[in-house]
Amino acid sequence: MKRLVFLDESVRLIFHAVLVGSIYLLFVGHNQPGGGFVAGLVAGAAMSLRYLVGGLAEVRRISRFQPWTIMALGVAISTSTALAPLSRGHSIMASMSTSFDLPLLGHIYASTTLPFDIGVYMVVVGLVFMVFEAFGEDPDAEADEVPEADEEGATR
Amino acid sequence: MNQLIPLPIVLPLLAAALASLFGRWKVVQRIISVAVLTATSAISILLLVRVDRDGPLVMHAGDWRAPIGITLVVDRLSAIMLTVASLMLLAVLVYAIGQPGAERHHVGFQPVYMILAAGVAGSFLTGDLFNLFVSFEMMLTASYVLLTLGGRKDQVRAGMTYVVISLLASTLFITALALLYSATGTVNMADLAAKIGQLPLGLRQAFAVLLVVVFGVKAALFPLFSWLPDSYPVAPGPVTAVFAGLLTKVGVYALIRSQTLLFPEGSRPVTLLLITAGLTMAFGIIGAIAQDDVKRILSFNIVSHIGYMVFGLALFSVGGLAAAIFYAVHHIIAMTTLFLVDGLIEHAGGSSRMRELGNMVRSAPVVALLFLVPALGLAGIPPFSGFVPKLGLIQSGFAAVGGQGHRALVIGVVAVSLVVSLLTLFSVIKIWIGVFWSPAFETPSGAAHTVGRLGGPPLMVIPTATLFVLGLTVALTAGPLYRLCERAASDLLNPHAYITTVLGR
Amino acid sequence: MHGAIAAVLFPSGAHLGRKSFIVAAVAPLSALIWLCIQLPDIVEGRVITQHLSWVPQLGLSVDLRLDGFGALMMLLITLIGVVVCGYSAAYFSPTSPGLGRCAGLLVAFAAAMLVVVLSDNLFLLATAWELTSITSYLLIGNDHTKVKARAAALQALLITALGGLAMLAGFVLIGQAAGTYRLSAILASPPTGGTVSVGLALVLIGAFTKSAQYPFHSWLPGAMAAPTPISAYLHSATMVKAGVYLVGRFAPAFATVTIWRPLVLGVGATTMVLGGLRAMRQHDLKLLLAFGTVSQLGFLIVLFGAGTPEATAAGCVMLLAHALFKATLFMVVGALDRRTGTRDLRRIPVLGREWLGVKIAAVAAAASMAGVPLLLGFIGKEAGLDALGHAGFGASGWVIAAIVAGSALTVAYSVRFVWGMFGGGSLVSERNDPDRAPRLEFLVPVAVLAGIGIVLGVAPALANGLVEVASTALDPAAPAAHLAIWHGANLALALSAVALAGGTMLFLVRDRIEPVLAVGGRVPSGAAVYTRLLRGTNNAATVTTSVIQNGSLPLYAGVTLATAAVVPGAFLVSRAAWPGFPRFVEHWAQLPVVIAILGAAVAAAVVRRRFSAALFLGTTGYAMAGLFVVQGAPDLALTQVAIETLSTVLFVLVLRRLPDRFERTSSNRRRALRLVVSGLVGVLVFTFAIVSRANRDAVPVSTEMIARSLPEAHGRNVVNVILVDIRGFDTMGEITVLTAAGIGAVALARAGKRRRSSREVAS
Amino acid sequence: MSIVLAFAAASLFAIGTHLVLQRKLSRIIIGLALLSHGANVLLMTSGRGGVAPIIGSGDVTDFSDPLPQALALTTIVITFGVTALLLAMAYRSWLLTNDDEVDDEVDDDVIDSDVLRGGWHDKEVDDELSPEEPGVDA
Repeated sequence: MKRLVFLDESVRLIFHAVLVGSIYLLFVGHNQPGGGFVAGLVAGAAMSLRYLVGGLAEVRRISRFQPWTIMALGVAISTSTALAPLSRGHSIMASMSTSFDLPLLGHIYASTTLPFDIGVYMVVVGLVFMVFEAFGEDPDAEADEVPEADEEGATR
Repeated sequence: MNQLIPLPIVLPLLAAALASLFGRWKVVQRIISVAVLTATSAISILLLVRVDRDGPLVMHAGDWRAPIGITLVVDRLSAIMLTVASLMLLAVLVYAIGQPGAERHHVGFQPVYMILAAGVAGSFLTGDLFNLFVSFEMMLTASYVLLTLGGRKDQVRAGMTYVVISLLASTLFITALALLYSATGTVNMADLAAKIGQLPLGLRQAFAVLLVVVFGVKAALFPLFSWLPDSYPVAPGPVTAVFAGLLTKVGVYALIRSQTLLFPEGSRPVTLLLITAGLTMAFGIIGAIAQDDVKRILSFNIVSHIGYMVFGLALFSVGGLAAAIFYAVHHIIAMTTLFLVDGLIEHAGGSSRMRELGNMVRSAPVVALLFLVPALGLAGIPPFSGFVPKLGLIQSGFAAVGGQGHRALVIGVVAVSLVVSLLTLFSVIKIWIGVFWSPAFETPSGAAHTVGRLGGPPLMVIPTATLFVLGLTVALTAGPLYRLCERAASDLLNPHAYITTVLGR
Repeated sequence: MHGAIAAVLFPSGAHLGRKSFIVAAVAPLSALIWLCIQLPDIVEGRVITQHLSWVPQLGLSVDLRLDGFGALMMLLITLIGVVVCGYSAAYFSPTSPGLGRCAGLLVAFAAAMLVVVLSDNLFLLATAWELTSITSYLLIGNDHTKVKARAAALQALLITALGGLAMLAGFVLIGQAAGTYRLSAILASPPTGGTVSVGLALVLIGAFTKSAQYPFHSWLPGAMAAPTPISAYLHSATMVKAGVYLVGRFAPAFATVTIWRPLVLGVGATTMVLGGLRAMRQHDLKLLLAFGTVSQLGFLIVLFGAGTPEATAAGCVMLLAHALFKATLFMVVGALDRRTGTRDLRRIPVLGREWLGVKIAAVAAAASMAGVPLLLGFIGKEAGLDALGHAGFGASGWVIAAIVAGSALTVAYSVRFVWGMFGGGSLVSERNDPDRAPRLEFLVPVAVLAGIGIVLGVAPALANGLVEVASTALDPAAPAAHLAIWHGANLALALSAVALAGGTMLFLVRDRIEPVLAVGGRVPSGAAVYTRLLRGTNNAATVTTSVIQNGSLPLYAGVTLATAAVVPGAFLVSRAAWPGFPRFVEHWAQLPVVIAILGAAVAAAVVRRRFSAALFLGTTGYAMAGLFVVQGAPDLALTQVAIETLSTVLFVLVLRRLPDRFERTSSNRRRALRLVVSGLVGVLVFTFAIVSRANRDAVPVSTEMIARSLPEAHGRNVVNVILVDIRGFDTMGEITVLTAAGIGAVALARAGKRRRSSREVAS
Repeated sequence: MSIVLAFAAASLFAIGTHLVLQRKLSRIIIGLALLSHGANVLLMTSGRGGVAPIIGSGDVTDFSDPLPQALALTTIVITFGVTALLLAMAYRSWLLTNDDEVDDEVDDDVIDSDVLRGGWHDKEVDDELSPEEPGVDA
C-alpha cells in the first residue's frame, strides 16, 4: 500500500498530542474527570487512528514492547501497590501517601493510588494493543503463511 | 491473621502478571504458579482453623470500613470452600503440567489459570455483592479463555454458547445489583441484609427469586443448565476438571450465601427452591443416561447433583445446610477426581467415547480403581464420601416433613433424590462397563499412549491419586468434618456474628 | 472383631495366582478361630460389643455387636468362607486372569458380610449391605468380556441397590420415630405409628431384593454367571441371607405391625412355590440350584417373618442347614463342571468310582435339602411346620399349605438333581475318563461341609446350644431348643411325610405335569419389568435430552431470559404493591437523549447489513454517553465515548470478514416467540425498576463517600476516588479480566495458524 | 428515576433480548451490547442524577450519586473486554466455517443417532440392558 506521507505524518502528530492528553487525563483523574481507564482508552482511540492509516505494522511501530508485556507490567504494578500496605500492617489497597514541598512545583501530594492508576492505564493500553494484534492483521496477508508484518513484529 | 485474607486473591494475580512476563521460561512460570497455589492452600487451611476457632474474620480493603469500602470476610463456609478449592486448583495444575496438552502448548495457560484461581478465591471471600460480580467475571473470563484454548471448531462453537449464556447471566447480575442499589442504597452484603429487611415483603421475595435466577445460571439449575453439558466437555482435560469441580460450586456458594444472609426467614423462596432442586436432579441424570461420552455423562451428573445441594439449602435447617455444604465439598473432590481420571482414560485409550474404549480394567487397572471408588462415591454408595451428605439430606428431609409446610413437596424431593442416586449409579456403571469391562467397538479417534504400571505419566497419576485419597479421607473423617459443616450451617442461619463483624457494631 | 478389619487388608496382597485364594482363606479362617474362642461365652448369653464413632450427628457409627444370632451368621460366613477359598484354589485354572482381584473381592465381600450381621447401627448395616452389592457386582462380572455376565451383574446391582436405597429411607424413618439408629435399642422398644409402617415396608423391599424374593428374584439366577465358588458363597450361602437376617432381626419386634405378616408371609410363600416350580424345569444344574435357593429363601423368609418364637427357632436351624447343603451342592456342580465340561443334566456322563466320595456328599446334601429324616434339613423343616401349625395368627393354614407344596417341589427337584448327577438324564453315555476324576482338592471342601451336615443331622443336640442362643438373641421368648430326630408322631411329621411322598410323585410324573410346572415360568416376574424399565429409562432419557439439550443457543438463551423474566416477575406482580408512577422526566434533556438511544437501538436491531448495524450500535453508545452527561457523570461519558470508538473499530475489523447482509432465517412462530420473551423482559425491567426505586428510604452509602473523598482520599473527583481507592479492589479485579480477555482474544485469533505465532502469544 | 428512563432501560432490554435470541453471532453480540446499555441505564437510575460529583464544582447536595457511576464504569470496561473475546470467537468461527451462524449441532460426533440409543449400539442396548432370564425356556 502506498502511503501518503503527509497524512502519515499528521496522524503521528495528532497521535502524540492525544497521547500527551491521555497522560494528562491520567494524572488529573483524581480531581477532575479522567483516570486510568479513561486515559488508557483515549490512548487506545488514538492508536486506532494509526491503525487506520497504516494497519497493524503502524500500530506495532508505536511501542518497542510486546503488548502482553505492557499488560503484565500493569497488573504487576497494580497488584504490588495493593499488596504493599499489607507488609506495614495495613489493609490491602490501603493508600499510603506522603506530601512534601518541592522548590518549583510547590506542595506535592503523592499517594499510592497514582501508581495503581498507572497500572490500570498500562493494562488498558496493552489490551488495545492486543486487540489490534488479534484482529488487525490484514486479511490478505494472513493467507500467506509468513506475512511481512509478522517478521517485523518479531524483530521488534 | 487478618493480613492473610486477601492473599488468596492477590497472590495469584501477581503470579499471573509474573507468569506472563516470564512467558519465555516455561519452568519459571510453573515454579511461580505451583508455589503460589501451594501458598494459597496453606493460607486457606490456616484461615479455616482460625475462623473455626474464633469466628469470622474481616479485612476492609483500603481501610474503608464497611459499608463504604469493599470488605473481605472469611467465615466457616467461605473458609471451607476456599480450602477445598485451593487444593483442587493445585492438584489440577500439577496434573496439567504432567499432561501433554494445553499447558505445554499455550504460554497463556498459566496466567489465565492464575486469574481463574483468583476469581474463585474472590468469590468465596468477598463480602460485597458488586465485588462478587467482579470476581465472577474474573473467573468466567478466565474460563472462556481456557475453554477455547486450542481454538478447535467444537471448542469455539461450545465457547459461544458458554460465553453468551454467561454474559446474559452477568447482565442479569448487574440488573439485580442496580435494582438492589436502587432500593437500598448499598451493595455491601451485611449492610444489604439489614436494609433488605426493611423492604416490603413482596419486593424482598422478588429480589430473592431474582438472585436465585442469577446464580442459578452459574450453578446450572433447572431449567438454566443446558449450557453446561454442551460446553464443559470440549475444554482441555484438566480445565474441564476445574470447571466441573469448582465453577458450578461457586454458583452454589453464591446461592447459599445470598439466600441465607440477605433474606430473612419468610422471604425465602422455599417452594421454588424445592421444585427446582427436584427437577434439577431428575433432568440432570436423565441427560447423563442418554450419553455415550465419559465427559458428557459426568457433566450431566454435575447438573444432577447440584440439585442435592439446592435441596439442602431449601430446607433452611442446620441439618439441611450442613448436608449441602458437605455435599459441595464431596462433589468438588469427586468430580475433579473423575475428570482427571477421564484425562487418564483419554491418555491411555485415545478417546473419551465409550464405544471407542474398552477392557481397560486389564490394560490400566490402576485407572479402573481410581475411577471406581469416586464414581461409587458420586452415586452415594456407602461408605464412600457421597453417602454421608446424602444420608444427611434424607434425614433432614424427613425431619422437615415433621415440621410445618411443604410436606408433600419435601417427601417428593426425597423420593426423587433416592431414585436419582440409583440412576447415578446406573450412569457411572455405564461408564464402568463401556470403558473398563466391555471390549471396544470402534478404534479410537485419537492416539492412544502406551501406559506403564501406573496407567499414565506420574505427574498425571499422582495428583489424581492424591485427590482419590483425599476423597477417602473425607469419607473416613466425616464425623469431624460434618460437625464443622454443621457449625458453618448454624452460622448461616444465624448471621448475626457475620453482620456485626463486618459492620463493626 | 479384628478379624473383620484384618480381612479388608487382604486384597492388596493378593496377586499370587491361585495361591492368592489360600492367602485369602487366612482372613475368614482367623475370624473363624476368633469366633470359636468366643463361642463358649456367647452360648452363655454374653454379648460382645464394640463402638467406633464415625458421624455421630447423623447417627452413623461403627457399632458392632456379636450376639447369638450374629454368631450363627458369622459362623456360616467364616466357615463357608474358608471352605470356598480352599475350593477356589482348585477350581480356577492357574492361567485365568484376575485371580488376585477375584480373591481380594471375595475377602472384601466376606468382611462386608460380617459387618452386615454384626452391625448394631442401622446405617452401618446399610453401608455393609451396599458393599456386598458392589462386591457381588464385580464378582458376577468377573468374566467381564462376556456381555451376558455384564448384563447379569448390572441387573443384580441395580435391583439390590434399589432395595438398598429403599431400605436406607426406611431406616431413616424408623430411626427418627425411635429416636435412635441403634438396632438393639430399636428392637428393644420398637416405635409405632404410620411412619413406622411405611419405613418397615421400605426395609422389607430391601430385604426382598437382597434375598431374591418374588418379584425381585430374577437377578439371582442371572448371578450364576459368576464363577461357581462365588455362586456357592455369595449367591446361596451368605449374601442372599442378608435379607433373611434382616427379617429375622425385625420380626420379633415388628411382626404385629399390620402390614408385616401379609407382606412377609405372602411374598415368602409365593417365592417358595414359584422357585420350586422353576427349579423343576432347569437343565443346568447350577440354575436348578439357583431356583432352589430362591425357593428356600422364600421358606426362610416365612419362618423368620412369622415372628413367633418357635418359628424363629426353626428358622435358625433351617438357616444353618441350608447354608451347609446348598454350598455343598454348588461345589459339587462346580467340580462336575470343571472335570466333565458340562453341568447340563442331560449331558452329564455316567460317573465312575472315583466320584464316589463326591456322590455321597451330594446325595447327603440333596437329601438334607429334601428334608429326609436323619438330616439337618429335616429337623429344620419339621420344626418350622410345627411352629407354623401352632402359630396364633390368621391365614396360617394357607401358609402351611404353600409350604407343604413348596417342600414337595423341593423334594422333587432334589431327586431330579441326584438323578441328573448320576447320569440319569444323560443322552450320551460317555466312557469314564480317569483324567476327569475329581481331584482331592475338590473333594475335601465338599466333604467337610457335607460331613458337618450329616453329623448335625444325626446328632442334632450338638447344635442345640448355638441354635438356642441364636433364637433367643432374636426373641427372648424363643423356646429352649431341643433338636431331636424324633419328636413323636404329630401334624408336622405327617406333613413332612406328605411332602416327601408328594415330591417323589411329582418327580416321577414330571413329564406329564409339564404344563403345570411351566406356570412357574409364565407368572409375570420382575425381570421383564426390569428390562422394560431400564430400556424405557434409556429411551426416555434420550428423547428428553434431544429436546431440551439440542445445542441450540437461541433456545438456551430464550429459556434463560424467559425464566429470568417470568419467575421473579410473577413474584413481583403477585406479591409487591404498585407504588404508582414516578415523574415523567427529571430533566428536560433526558427526553431527546432517550429518543436518540432508542432510535439507534431499534435501527441496529432491524437493519439488514452487518456494517450498518455496527454503526447504529456505535450511535447508541454515543447517545448513552449523552445520557451520562445529562445525569451528571462525566467520567462515565468519557469512558463510554472512548470505548464506543474502540468497539466500533473492533466491530468493523471483524465484520469486514463476514458477509455483508444478514439472511432471514427464522420462521414466523420463532419470531412471535422472540417478541413475547422480549416483551416480558421489558415489562419486568420496567416494573422492577419503578417498584424498587419507590421503596428506597435508606440514605445511600455514597453520601458518605462524597463527604470523605477529599479529606481522606485527597481527591476531588469522587468517581475516581471510588475507582482507585474506595473500591480499588474492584478495579484490580477488572484489569485482570481485561488481561485474560486480551490473552484469549489473541490466542483465538492466532490459534492453529503458525507455531511461531502461538508461541508468540504471550512470550 | 423517571418514567422515561425506566422506559429506556426496559426498551433496551427488550430490543437486546430480541437480538440475543437470533442465530447470527453478530446480532447476538449487538444484542448483548444493548442489554448491557440497558443495565447501565438501570444503574444510572438507581442513584440520584445531578451535578458531576467533583468536589468544588458545585453544591454537594446537588451531586449525582457517584457510586453507581463507578460501578457502571467498571461494568462497561468489563463488558468491553469480554465483547472483544466474543468477537475473537466470531472471527475464529468465521475462519473455520465461513459464517458466524450459531448452528444447533454441538458436535457432529456426539449428536448423532448413537446418542439416540443412549450411547450403546442397538445390539448392545439389548445385550447390556436385558439379561436373559435363565431357564425360562429350558
